[in-house]
Amino acid sequence: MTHGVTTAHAQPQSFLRRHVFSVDHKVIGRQYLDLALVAVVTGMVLSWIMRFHLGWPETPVPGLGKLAPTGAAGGVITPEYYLALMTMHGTIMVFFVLTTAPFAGFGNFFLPLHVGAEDMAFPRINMMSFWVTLLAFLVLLSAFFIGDGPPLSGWTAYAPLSAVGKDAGPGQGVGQTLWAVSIAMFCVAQLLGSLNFIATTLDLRTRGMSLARLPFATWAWFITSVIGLIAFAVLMPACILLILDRVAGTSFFIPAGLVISDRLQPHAGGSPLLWQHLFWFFGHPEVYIAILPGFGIVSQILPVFARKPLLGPRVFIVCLIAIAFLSYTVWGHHMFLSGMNPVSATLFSVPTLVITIPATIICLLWIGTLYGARLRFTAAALFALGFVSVFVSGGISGFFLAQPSTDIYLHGTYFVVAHFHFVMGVAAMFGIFAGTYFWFPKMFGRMMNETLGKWHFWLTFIGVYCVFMPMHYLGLAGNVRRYSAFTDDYLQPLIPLHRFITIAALFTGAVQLIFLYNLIRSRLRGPVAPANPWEATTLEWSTSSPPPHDNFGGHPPVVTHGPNEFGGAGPRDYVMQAEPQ
Amino acid sequence: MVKKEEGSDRALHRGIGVGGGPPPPPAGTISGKVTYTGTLPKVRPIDMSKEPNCVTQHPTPVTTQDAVTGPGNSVRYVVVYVSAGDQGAPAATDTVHYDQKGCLYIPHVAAMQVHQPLEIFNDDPHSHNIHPLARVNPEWNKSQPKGAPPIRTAWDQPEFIPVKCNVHPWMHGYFAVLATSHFGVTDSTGEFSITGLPAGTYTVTAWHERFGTKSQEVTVGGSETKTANFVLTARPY
Amino acid sequence: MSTAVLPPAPTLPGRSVATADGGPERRVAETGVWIAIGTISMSFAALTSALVVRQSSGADWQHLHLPALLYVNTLVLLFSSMTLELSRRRLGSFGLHATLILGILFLVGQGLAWRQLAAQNLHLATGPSSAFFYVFTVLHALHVLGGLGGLGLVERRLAAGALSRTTFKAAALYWHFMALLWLYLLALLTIRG
Amino acid sequence: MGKLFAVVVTLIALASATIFALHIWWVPPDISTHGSRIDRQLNETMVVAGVLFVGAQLALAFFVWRFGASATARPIKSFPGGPTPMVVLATVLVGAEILVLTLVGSKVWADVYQTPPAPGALQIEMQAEQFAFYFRYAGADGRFGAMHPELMNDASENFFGLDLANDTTARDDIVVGSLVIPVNQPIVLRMHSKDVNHSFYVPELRIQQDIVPGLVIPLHFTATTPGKYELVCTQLCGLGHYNMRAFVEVKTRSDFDQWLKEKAAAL
Repeated sequence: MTHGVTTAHAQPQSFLRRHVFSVDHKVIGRQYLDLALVAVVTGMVLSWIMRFHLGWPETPVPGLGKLAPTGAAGGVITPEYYLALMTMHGTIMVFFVLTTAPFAGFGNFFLPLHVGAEDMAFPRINMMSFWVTLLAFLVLLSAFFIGDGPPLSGWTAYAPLSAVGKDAGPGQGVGQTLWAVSIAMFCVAQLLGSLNFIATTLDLRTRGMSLARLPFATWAWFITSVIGLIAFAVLMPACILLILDRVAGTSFFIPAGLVISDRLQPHAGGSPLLWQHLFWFFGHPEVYIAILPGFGIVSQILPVFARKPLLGPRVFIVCLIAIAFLSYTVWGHHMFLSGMNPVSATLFSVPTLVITIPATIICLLWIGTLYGARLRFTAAALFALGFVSVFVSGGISGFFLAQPSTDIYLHGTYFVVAHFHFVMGVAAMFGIFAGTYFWFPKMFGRMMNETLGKWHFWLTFIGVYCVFMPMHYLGLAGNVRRYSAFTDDYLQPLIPLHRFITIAALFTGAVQLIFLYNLIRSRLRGPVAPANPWEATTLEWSTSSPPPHDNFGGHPPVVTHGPNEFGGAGPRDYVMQAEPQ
Repeated sequence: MVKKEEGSDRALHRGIGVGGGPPPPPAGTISGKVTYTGTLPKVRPIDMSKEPNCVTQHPTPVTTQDAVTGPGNSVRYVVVYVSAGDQGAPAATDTVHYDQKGCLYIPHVAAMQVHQPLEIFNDDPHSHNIHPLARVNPEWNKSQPKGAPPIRTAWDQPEFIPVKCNVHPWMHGYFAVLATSHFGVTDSTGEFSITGLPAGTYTVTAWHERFGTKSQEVTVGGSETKTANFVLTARPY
Repeated sequence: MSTAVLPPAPTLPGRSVATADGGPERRVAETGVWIAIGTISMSFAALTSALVVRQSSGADWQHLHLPALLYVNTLVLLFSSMTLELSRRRLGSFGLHATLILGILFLVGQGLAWRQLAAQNLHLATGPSSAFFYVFTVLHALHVLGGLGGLGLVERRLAAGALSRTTFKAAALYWHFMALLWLYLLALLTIRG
Repeated sequence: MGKLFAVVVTLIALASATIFALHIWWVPPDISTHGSRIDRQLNETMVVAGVLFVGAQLALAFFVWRFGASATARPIKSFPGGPTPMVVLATVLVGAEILVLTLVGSKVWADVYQTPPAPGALQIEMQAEQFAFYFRYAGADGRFGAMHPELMNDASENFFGLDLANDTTARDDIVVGSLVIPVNQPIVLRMHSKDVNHSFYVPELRIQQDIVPGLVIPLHFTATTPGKYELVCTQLCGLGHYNMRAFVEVKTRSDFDQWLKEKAAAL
């Protein structure tokens, strides 16, 4: 273990260097969060249009006919446009929201603060990581405006649909290539980011910051980086192969003898399953990249508002490591029915079920932490508690999908949509919300409005259950996912339920305006935040809100305590990490 | 929406666009009949069972349309057009209608001049997809859900473009995009006529999607009507 | 959990570039390179498994006879690793220059090998073995190019007298890894390619 | 605030679970020989998952209710026994569940996917394409004609790329757009894809399987109840994915024979 203080760079004076092309991890963290905010609003609007279409497929969407004259002439959404929206929704949400906000965003801002460093290990690489991410996002969005529109092969981009080019449908031309380029760029950016997180955690910890004293969120970011380092290192070459199949005439993923749009495709010998293996080898760990930071954030926030230490901190870390390790052994559960050897299904099923053990332990630790607590119900605390609830809901439906025998029935249905939206979408979003309410004062030096925050929580909490719980029922009834309209006879009775979900989704989406308003208003006019408004222990609360350019004003903290010291007797029930012994 | 089935049938025989204005100068006509020799491919019933409301629209089973023949070995859906010797004529400006009804393209073959406006309608209570597999012209691929406005377009280059509905594999048709405005498409008795021809010598070509092309020279003088019959060779497979 | 033994208080300048051993910044460079080695290995491992799967998925795999030039290039790259190591041990600039030149030579050699293959009408899209050959060698060449950039930086710092031993060590580590990765790729392409 | 949270979480948990328990939306009746075992596995998982779900949500609700901030002055209490009971509880409870589900479930899976089809099963070929399924019966000679991708032609209804000019075994192949099968007859469906990934899903048959271009994937099952069911595609295959379906008609033996005879006669 070594000591902090190193990468200090003088604060630049020009506006551009300070706020735009800054190498300061705090600016970069905020930039990532701003990017995620733009992305999440985009992704949410896309989901609104999709949900509206599913409820009322023949009703024109007001104004959409002008925005998308090809995809939705007269506002009536075409099947390909629906799939394009769906692909963009999934891609934007998974990559540019669930990866950037909880991991790259909060991680960048707080990981160096947590370890007592003045900046990341490689500030320039850090800056590059953000700008490449932004560029990747713009490349992805450009698919809306170039050629036949965005691709329609979903965020998983299964080959050969994604590999054969425009014969496979509108958007499978330029749009799909832009998608693959964007994702490859995103991989590079996240590899650079992960490299930074790991090096910073290993080498830039301040005096006294042993690994055991690392705050839980930083542990989670650290482990997430290790996962990301492996996962994105696999997806990137996979994207390169996909791009080559598309533009250079190779046949990595395209078998011989395909006839698409009446044209015999000039490819031979490729393996569609190869793409699925490469993709899910990344894809399942990616789920943990999205959710582990949430675990860390919740584990850090709950003790602060429960005013007692997290139950079993070491167990928590061990479970995180176990999850990270197991996450690389389970990808095949996405492929039970893909045509791979059925014997391997059982082999993939066992680790998939086993991974629920550490996840269950973590949930029980959170609930056990509440025992005997003195809960303070701030918006951040509510979202952390809500996280536990929605994560449990989403995790449990995983039991059905982890078993090949029940997956036979539920695989391609809305049950899966419900499962992953709860467990990685909603749960991760709750982690992001909790983190935002918790850290906003530190990031911007102003408090958020608690009343609005609580309204935001209650309406969102009820809303997401109304949206995603019924999707389990749809799945049980055999409702296939990724359908732009329900023309099958057996799906007709389910349309009222779809309409209910649509209304709930529009409502829940509208509720987020409260959050947006709170965010903007508090940034401008919120009450000035003290250094440690929540009486928390970790290092970021030892410095001013917001922290100075070098984080600790030239006096790197010396750590003498763990992050988990709450509930002491006396006038102050907590001990800060940098407090003299 | 207007019923256009009859209208489209009319479009089959029509030569050039007939607009208002002063009466045209005396003009000749080429008409005739297209027949086949050889063995026809088997006509197969189209199985539309995946789209039940198209099944119910056809009381008698529909058969494949890539080789439709009539009495006296006549061949339907043959495009007969002036391929050389055209002296120029006012461009066809009336709109060609192309319908999707009962999961069929009506007409199966729509002939048009380059730049002639084309309108594609969906008369079915569900979504269709129109995918002209163009190679010379820009290829496009659009769906037309129920209730969506008609697709208005035109083609810039002469080309015989196969049209495919990606949603209903059996739906196939052709856009015959021609440089000339002098063309006709054979009807159910294999007959066609090309009108409005000034005096001159023309190469007239008959094109069929399976039976290939045949050409012959025809000289038209004044306002006479010349006959030009074509015999195409059918192959069973 | 607060029983960790604290190391002696650091007495380091804020921006450490000295040649004395053990400063955090230099250590960071080395850590960074190790992490990069991990992630690059993972990428090439993924591509290797792709090669194995692709080989068994289609019957169209035809063994690609590697141009003999590649073995010369291998020697050049290995030699460049040796000169770099010499230079690093003595902090001399001669070996470093030699490494840079040899590194460029390696890339030129790879370029010639590609041209030789292209002359035999073996292109990226010709077949799966040629496709993998180009993917592997081009990706490796790009990483070597990155390594050359790093060595260029080392050279500049060395000339300015501001080079730390561990920065040099980190750069050398990466360069040796490039040689090792190339040996692996050569073996893979010879045996399975 | 804590009490409100507890009440909301409890209501949500109970309401959600009740709808599951009442089977308001549920799987359609099973019509296959293997489906009852899948249903049993589904039901068992549902019970276990339901208990865990309700239990966890209620525990969360109870703790939040009980330890809300009302007693600020009260000293905090540690969970009795620390994290150990949690670890033991999770490992034992979930571990046992995993063990049971895996032991039973892998057998169910193996029955469907790892057993050879019954001898004398009816062989049917399937071609999945954007965006329809086509089925092929061997015809009088009991042999399927070879498939030639370059001959596939939707316009002339040659979905399987049969070489009718030269291949006599192909000429009597019956190609239709619905899967018509006799009841209680083991079926082997050999699935091809002409273009991209598709998936075969008949909820009532309790079977789902991806179809991968370049591979021939066999699937076997036996239907037990005559009727008309829907086969849908569950693997995203392009713009018409939502509309990619076919009907499955399970007929009595005699009806099936009659149907096959009519189809053969129409050739």
